[in-house]
Amino acid sequence: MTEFVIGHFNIITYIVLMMIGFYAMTGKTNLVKKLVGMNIFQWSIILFVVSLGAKRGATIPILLDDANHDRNPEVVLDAMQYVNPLPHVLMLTAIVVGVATTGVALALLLRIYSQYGTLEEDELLETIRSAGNPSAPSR
Amino acid sequence: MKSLHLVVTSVTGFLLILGSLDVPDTGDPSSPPSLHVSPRYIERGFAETDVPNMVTAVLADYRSFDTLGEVTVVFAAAMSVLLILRGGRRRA
Amino acid sequence: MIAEQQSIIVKTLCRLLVPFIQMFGLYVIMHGHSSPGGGFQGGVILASSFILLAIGFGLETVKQRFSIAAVTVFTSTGVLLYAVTGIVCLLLGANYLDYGILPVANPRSIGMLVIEVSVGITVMAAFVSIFHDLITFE
Amino acid sequence: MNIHQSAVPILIVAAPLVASFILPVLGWWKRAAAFPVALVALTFSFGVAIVAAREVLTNGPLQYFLGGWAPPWGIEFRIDHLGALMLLLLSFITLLVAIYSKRSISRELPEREVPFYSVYLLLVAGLMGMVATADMFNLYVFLEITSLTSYALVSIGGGAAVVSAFRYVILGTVGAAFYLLSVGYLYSVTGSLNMADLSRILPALYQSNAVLVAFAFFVIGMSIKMALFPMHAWLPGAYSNAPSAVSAVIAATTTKVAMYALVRVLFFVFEPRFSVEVIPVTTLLSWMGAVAMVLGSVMAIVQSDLKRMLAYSSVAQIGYSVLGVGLATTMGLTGALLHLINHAVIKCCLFLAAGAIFYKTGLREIRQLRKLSIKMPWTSAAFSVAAFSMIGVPPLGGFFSKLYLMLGAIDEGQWVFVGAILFSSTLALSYFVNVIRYMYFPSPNPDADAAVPVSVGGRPEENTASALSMTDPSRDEAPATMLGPMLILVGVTILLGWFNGDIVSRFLSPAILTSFGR
Repeated sequence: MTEFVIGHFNIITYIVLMMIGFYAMTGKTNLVKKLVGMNIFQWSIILFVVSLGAKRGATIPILLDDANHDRNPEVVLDAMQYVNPLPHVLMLTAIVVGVATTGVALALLLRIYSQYGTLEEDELLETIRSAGNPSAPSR
Repeated sequence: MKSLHLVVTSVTGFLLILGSLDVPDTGDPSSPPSLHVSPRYIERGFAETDVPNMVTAVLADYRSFDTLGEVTVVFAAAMSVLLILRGGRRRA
Repeated sequence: MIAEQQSIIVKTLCRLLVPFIQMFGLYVIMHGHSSPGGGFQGGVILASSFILLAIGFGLETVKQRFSIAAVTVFTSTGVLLYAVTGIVCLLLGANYLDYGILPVANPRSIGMLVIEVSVGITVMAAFVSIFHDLITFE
Repeated sequence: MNIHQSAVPILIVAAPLVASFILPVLGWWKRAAAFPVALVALTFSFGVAIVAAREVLTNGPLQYFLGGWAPPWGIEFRIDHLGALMLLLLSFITLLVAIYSKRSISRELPEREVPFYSVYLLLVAGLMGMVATADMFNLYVFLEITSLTSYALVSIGGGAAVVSAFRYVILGTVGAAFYLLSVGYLYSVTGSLNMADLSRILPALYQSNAVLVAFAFFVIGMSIKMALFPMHAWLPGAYSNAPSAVSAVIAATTTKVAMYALVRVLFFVFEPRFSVEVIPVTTLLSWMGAVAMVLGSVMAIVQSDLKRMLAYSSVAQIGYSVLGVGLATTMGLTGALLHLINHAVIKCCLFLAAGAIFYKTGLREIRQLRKLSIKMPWTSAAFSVAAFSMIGVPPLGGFFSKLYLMLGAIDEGQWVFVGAILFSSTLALSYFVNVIRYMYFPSPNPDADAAVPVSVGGRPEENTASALSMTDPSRDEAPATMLGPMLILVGVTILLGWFNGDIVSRFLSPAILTSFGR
């Protein structure tokens, strides 16, 4: 148990964060709070995947200037010396995707607010129902 | 309603903890991600791409199509926001 | 949404900061090969300089320097440059985005530089565009 | 089966991408250029998809290494028989909807054609990429391109569309994030992202908790994306509030591509025995499919809004396909995939018809469609044929896919599922016949129908004018650019019925056998 917690502290952290985000996303009625929850949720997953790249005793994946290869392209490096660059690349993309989704969601929130004057989900549904729109989203 | 969300959240968290039992320890140099695909990026990255920053080498060369997708997402977001907002009422 | 006239302190600080932020953004883009950084990071830093300018001096000042039509065109030229680089590789007989075929010295390094710059242009323009659209909507 | 290298896959994806990037520059110079450029790009994509299908049929699956890096280090595109068929379907439907959208978009979204077509092309590129790619993370990137653009396209429908779009954003992000989570877990125990590479490594790890959780989250994430019954909350609002052209394209493509991704990972990345024996997810899926079939149809019956009825019908049709996937037999999977294709074509046609009706009359309520067959005979006919195909009337495409599904269920001895398919089809008969009855044979007592208030949406002055004109129906058919795509799709559904044997033997069987044959 203790070994699991020590070895997987990153995973425990991300699961706690993810649960906070997931609860905010599904349980909160304010749309901005849902959006905040969505961001926490995405970022927790990004934390998880980035932490998969870690290697004990390794440095950042940029070639050291003072390494003995002297920048000779023929020398094969030791893979244990640098951390895994792949999760960093993947999560850079995921971060961009998260930012882009947030931008689009904010634009939608602006439109919703200018149209209905509220961002509370129950009030919104009430307004849409009372407007007699047959295609109001159901709960 | 609130309790349902709490239950769903807890079940998700429990499932994830369960799944994490088999995930290798943080920083374990013998974990599959450290041994399978990534060593080539580190060992041969500079020889193959001439770029000392391996993250850049993977980002812009080995997996550059992902990066094209990433920039496309940014472009899509800009166009989407333009589509959503700019047709409406606008100040000056 | 943004006050057209901020206090002198904010304006002076913006005036001082913006050139350095832009310089740093360019550095992050160009130096992505050998230090942490790259197109996306640098592009965001550049975009933040324009947003800071808009906060300090009002949106109109920024629009005079960087018109919104130009922002849209920049958004697509950057990503178009990326896609066209891939097509050039395809036309030269290699696979899509296989820079090794480019007829320059150190083709892979140069190809990646082109990519980073195009990512930087698009990200900068896209975030300025999103910011502008969000801020001017009412 | 030998795989060979070909540059065809990248061209299908790159054409709409590049066109989409060019559009803002061109549109800045001349706005009217947006539509022709989009059309050229989509036609090109369709042409290349035909070439790809021919190459796959003659030489076997195609493979392409992006950037020239061999997998698993680089990203790989792979098009097998099933992928070729999906690309053909997607490029064909998106091309037809683009032609259709010219008139409806210039009315519904004046001055916004440039961003609309740019986003539309990105959606197409995202869908094509999701089908073509053989890399788990690249699939995520394309999934997000598809999602982002669909959110934007749904939100421009006016009325409550923005609220539906926001709901779609939240649920869609949960789906995509669960997918990313599952990719992360798979990566943590395999170290690889390439599908073929994963399918080599995974069999040794089938008992690993991480793989089980990754699999569970993948299935949940994709179920949200394809709106499987308990996770369908985003679908009805999104489909019914979106602009008509957008409803047609989203209903016909996004859920289908998510289903394709599910099938691919379920049976080609994992072996069928994993999802059948190690965790009984296929049993669960088939039961959920059966529930979706019945409840979706029941919900469709009680709707008074035509597009909303079609949306709930989609929930039911997705249930059919998931039921077939859950049977996990050759026959069941054949039925599921054939139904997926039929449903895409038919639902596209139905939404196009609903959009044409709205375009000409401003009507959305089913009860207001009285005597539509006199006013718009071709649209009514197209709607009716497509509806009959969806119900499963014999010579049409929908009949054969349901037949395969029933045979698959009978083979397994699952009589409950046979009953569910028959029951759901009967319900489909009742809700479609209800619409067709109003179109062709309105009840003699018009007061009962006229009591319904004129629907909200569209321009008010048009609504009142058209409501008046409906009492005195004269022929007023939709323009040719809208009618043409509808009639072509009707033709395709008849052809799908006629050539169903060829499609199964030439496209579906080779793909399914690579997984179930071994």
